[in-house]
Amino acid sequence: MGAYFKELFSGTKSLFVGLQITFGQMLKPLVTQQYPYETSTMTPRFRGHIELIPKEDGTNKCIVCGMCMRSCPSGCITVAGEKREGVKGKVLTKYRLDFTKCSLCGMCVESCRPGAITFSKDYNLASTRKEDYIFDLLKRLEEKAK
Amino acid sequence: MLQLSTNLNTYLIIAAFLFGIGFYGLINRRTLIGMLISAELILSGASLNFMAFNRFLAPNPVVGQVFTLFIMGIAAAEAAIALSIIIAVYRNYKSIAAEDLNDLKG
Amino acid sequence: MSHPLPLNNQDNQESFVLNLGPQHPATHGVLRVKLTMDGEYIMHAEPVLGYIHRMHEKMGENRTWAQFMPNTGRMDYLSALSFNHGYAALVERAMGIEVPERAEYLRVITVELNRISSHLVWFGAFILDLGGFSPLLYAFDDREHILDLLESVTGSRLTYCYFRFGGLYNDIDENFVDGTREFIKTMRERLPMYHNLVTKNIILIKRLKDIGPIPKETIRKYGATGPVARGSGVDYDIRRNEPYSIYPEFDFDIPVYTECDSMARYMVRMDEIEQSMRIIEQALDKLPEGPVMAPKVPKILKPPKGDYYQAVESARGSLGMRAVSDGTNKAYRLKLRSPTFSNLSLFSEVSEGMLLPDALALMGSLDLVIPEIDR
Amino acid sequence: MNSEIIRVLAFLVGVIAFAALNAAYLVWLERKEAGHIQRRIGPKEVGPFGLLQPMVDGIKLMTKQILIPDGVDPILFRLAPILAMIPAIMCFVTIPFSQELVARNINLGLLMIFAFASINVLALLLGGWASANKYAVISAARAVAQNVAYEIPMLVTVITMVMITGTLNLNDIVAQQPNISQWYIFRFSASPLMPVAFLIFFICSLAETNRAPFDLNEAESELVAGFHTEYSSMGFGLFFMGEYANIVIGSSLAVILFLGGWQDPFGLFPGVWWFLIKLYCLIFTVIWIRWTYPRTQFYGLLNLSWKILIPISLFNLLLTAGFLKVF
Amino acid sequence: MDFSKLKERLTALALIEEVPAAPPAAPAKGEEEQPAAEPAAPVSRPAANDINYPARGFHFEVKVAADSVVAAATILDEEGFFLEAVTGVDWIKEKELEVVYDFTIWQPTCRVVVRTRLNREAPEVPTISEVCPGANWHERETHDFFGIKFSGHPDLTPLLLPEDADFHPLLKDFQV
Amino acid sequence: MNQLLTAQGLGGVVFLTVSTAVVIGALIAVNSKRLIRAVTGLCLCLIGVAGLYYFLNSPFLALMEILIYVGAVGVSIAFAIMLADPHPEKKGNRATGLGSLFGFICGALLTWGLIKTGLSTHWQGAAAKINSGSMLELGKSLLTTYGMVFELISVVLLIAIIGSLALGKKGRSNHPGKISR
Amino acid sequence: MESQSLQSAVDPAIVQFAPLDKLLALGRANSLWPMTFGLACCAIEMMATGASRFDLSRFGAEVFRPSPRQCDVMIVAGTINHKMAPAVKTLYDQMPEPKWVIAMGNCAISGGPFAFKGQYAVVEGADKFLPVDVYIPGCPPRPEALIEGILQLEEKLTGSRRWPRVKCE
Repeated sequence: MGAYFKELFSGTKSLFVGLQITFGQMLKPLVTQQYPYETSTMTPRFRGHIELIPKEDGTNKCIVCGMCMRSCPSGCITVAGEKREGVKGKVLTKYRLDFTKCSLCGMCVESCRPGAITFSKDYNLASTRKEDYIFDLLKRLEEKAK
Repeated sequence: MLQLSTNLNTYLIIAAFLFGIGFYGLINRRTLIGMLISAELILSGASLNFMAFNRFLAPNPVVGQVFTLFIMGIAAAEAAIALSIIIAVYRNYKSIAAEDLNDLKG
Repeated sequence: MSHPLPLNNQDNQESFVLNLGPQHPATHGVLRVKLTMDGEYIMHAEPVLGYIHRMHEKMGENRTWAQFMPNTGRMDYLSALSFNHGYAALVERAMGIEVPERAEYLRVITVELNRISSHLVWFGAFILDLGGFSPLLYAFDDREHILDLLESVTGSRLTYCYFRFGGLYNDIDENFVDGTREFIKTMRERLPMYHNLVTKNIILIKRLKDIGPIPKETIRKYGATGPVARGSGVDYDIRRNEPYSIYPEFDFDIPVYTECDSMARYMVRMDEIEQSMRIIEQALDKLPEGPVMAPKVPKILKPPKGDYYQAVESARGSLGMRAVSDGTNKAYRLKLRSPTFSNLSLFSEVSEGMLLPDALALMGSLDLVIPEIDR
Repeated sequence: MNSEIIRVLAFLVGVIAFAALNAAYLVWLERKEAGHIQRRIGPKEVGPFGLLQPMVDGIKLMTKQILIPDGVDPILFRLAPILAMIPAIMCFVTIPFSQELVARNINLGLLMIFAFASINVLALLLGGWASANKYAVISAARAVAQNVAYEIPMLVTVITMVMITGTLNLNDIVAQQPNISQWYIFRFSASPLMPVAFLIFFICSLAETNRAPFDLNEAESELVAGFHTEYSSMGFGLFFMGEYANIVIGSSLAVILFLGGWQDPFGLFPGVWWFLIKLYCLIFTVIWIRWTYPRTQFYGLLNLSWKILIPISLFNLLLTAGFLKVF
Repeated sequence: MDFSKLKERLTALALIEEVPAAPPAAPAKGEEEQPAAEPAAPVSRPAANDINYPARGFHFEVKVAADSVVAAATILDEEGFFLEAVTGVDWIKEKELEVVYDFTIWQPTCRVVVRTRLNREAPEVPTISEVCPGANWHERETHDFFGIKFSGHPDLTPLLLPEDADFHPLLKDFQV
Repeated sequence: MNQLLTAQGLGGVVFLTVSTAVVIGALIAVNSKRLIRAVTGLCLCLIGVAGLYYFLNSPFLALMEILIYVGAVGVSIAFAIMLADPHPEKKGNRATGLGSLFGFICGALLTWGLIKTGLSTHWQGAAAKINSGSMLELGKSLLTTYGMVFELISVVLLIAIIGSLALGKKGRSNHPGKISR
Repeated sequence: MESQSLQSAVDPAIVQFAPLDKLLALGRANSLWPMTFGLACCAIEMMATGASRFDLSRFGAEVFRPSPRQCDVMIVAGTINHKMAPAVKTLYDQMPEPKWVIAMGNCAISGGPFAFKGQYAVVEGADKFLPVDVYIPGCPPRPEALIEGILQLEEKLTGSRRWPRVKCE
């Protein structure tokens, strides 16, 4: 009988303590970050899809070695290049990224010796079209340069 | 039409209908629960008669009400018992159809 | 079911089959449990797996050793770093690579942070299973801090791919150290709040005390590990019983409860949050300077022929990885022994005769991550 | 047109509008309050403070396709949500929002509310059964067991109150508690256990309305959505409205029986405002409780009723009877 | 705790395999010049070895015949070991399937690996789920992936693969 | 038409609705194939009967009728159907052919007889009423004149509850459930 | 849950009335109730989106309904494999019209990293058997991306965007 009442009282008390805590939380400032109005800056290491790094003149550093292509676990990178007159090495003609297969592991960035690619900070991609995520990075680079 | 609700006969007819329908159900239904439902109808018909006579004829308009209250009590008790019997029967026979309970015939 | 129901089913008991899942709020993903019920009592529960089988073991054979790394972060997405750790350590063992000390310390710090975040999600989801909603959001709130920290070093929020064979992807910065200390401070204040709000709540106690007891012998027979085993009085933690990385350097307790019930498993995890914080603090204090990547790690890994085993303690228990190498740049066979696979396999036996809500409390207390079971 | 009929119709429309609006805005309140308890904002983008959110939800729900799944009992499936809503509206008829503002002040108000509230469980039962879904059936079974178990302590407490007040007329009950010290919750001269009686009544009304922590029949983690798993569109909407209407009724009864109803303790503004203030404070608490506690376990729930609430309420009944006899 | 008795019991179950008589004592670089000794005649000995734990991650391995698996599991179970995993390896060149049982114990650390090799054409091994109920799922999974039949297993329906799956994806010659 | 819009007229309409509900409910209760619909019909009928009680100057009994019959008896019958009749489509719930006809004839004869008797009898109303038949009077007589019966009914109810508990308890005892609470 | 086959088309409104349509679209767009339905890693980010930091409820979309009957939008968050696909399809069929599908994460868009040659388990994209309305790439996408996806869906429904567009750096 004693245990019965003891449990009754301690139980009731615990319920009131709970109410007190949630009420206290209600009075505390909100933690919400209101996304379309407020945005957080991504950390420098944030991994979005990859992107070519522009040089000062708007061109890229890629030497078309194909390391990124080979190291990519999901095979989402296609690189093509051609020899051009007067330029040492190959010139990048196509850098296609199928972002829908990417797992953002960073193998490509790590394996890129000239440091031609990096992670973008596109953290809020959403679209009604699937094709939007097959990026032509070269084209993106050109658009960015404009 | 407006006088219908103040006419004893209306109630008697409705009560008779209830009783008759209940009786029909009692014969017609094959499951215990169906029979119970029909029995409830019969009881309702009876209480409705009580209430009607109470309202229009009885010198002490409490008696009928008291009687109806008692019927309600009895009906509740009856329903409780009947239902638990039905459940128990169901557990044993996997059926609540009255004709399946052959064991009772001995 | 080809074998008869293993219970003394009376002929006159009415039973029916209830399909829990694969989409069901209580199964934390896509587990399906076929329940044979008698009223609200469970006569037999048969988990049906495979709804999120993602061929990780097959991919282990198809991808190079390094390319498999991102997969490890996607099996147990709640404690991805433990899986990273296990796999990195396995390949390092096979290749005989020494990891620099700083990298080991950072591995431990990040893994333990990840463990806390995993336990926080479990805590929230478990209370959600029991019908309490707010604790989930409080836990997620705290977890966001951890994710911020981990994102600042690893670059991703959930499916990390941070460890490399021989070290780490990159080093931490001062902000991380300060942020982690700050987080531990706030978490120390939050834990008592959780206990007052949830642990001491009479409703929760009533729902967990003496519910779903798993005897020690059942734990052993089914090979259950982790908090599930420790809640049944089994003092077994890979971090101490089979030390790897630099865990022997740290002073921490392994919480063990002998009550065997859901409450015990709950308490184990809550205490583990505290112990993980202790480890992180010590690691931050002792954090040595130096490189985070071993020198001279070959670009293309070709471990010598043979098979290798590595066990680590993930947030859910003993994670074992067995690699069979044939000396090429891909694994010949990669077996992933996930802890929840074994932990869940005892559900069928233990839940027999339990009430549905109790069984769900038991299931919640097992801390299931389905992709890790299905792999 | 007869003025009497106009009055009746006006009240009918008023009551229905009140029930519907209340349900809509209680949902808003619930979402907002839940948000703030969890330190987030809650609905905000639709209208100022998200005040149009219930409207938007209503528009959406009304224009959703009504699915009648295969295998259900189509008649009962449609009937159940209506059966959930109508008794709730009937109950509103006799609740005195102020001395004058009551649709129909009948002498048996208290009894009437309980009579109609008891139909509600039939709606859940039929809805669950007609859905032909195992979760829904289990949920319906739970609803019945729970409602029966909590009807007892609730009615015992109400009988205690009736013994004290000597009337079933809600307006009369309110009239008996003009100021705070005479509110029945503090009427220690009637029984020293009055606050406990209030607590019991409150807990029971939570359980009767299937609110957390007693929301076993719609326990998401166990029974998906419980008895309304198969309901879409307005069928679900009506169940939802019925649930909130029942919360209002339960809380109104608690206010009327224990907290002085429309009596205003300070004489500041008209009674109806006081009634609403008290009512919404109580509803706020109901919501607050929901977002604080985990759900009880089914047997725990029954144990609470049979082992704690019923003995205490019976003891209170005896005690009150004794007090009435002695003093 | 000493595991010598356990090892003894397991060794008794082990297959007899032929190994080179004296394993060449770690050919250090400098010694390679020396004329290689006559390859000694292979000797037969039980296939149960202590393993270099730091290098391989387990302590003891034993190769047994398929029908001794249950006996081995029983021995390990009696000694307080528990089953960590059951898995298969497809040695397609040798036309064999290997089944690997990982056992370990809570205290002190000792990992024991039991292996058995089966004919790839008709792989069948008795189930150990009677001894270790936990093996039930592991064996089902191995059956899924390799098509190894665990005779006596209560329920070998696919666990991870769809219920009607009739393919075994981890076989090396598996094709979609 | 204008007549209908008075309070009395409205009352008449309500009365008609209520009486129709009684008859239709009763017909559903005995004729529907599925038992659960029969219960719904019963509940409809009983709500109608409650309405009739209201017209018979006894709102208290009307509410009690709803509380007890609909809220308790109806619900428990529905509950029993859930427990005991999980396959409503399996078996016909009604007699067919001859049996049905026999039942119909019996019921019809009975109804006809009762109506005939009721209408043909010249009912003698009481000259004056002793009291108003209000709830107060009802309560007084319940506890004075009919006190003994009241107690007896209570005992009957108690026995019924205990009896049904005893009946219901059986069969649960050797349950595989491990937990005893 | 038992599966039922149902007719999936809504009858076209008898009277076409532009303002009413607009109101309807507005109502639907601002009351997108998702299904409590997570498959894998992305589900955790979906939960995080509903949690305090990102608070999906601001847009009225936090009412995660466990029953498909009461949902408007199905967020396919994670990998769908061949064993799961029929269940996903059933769930979609159980939802009442009008209904939408958001494919969250690379796995739901195209099978993601699991779509290698010779794979045997994964359905390569939810759009193989569901009409996907919004694609949210990422592995997993950040919660902001899911909010953005919901906003995109609202934009698709109402034809205009009420919220500012966020440009990433």
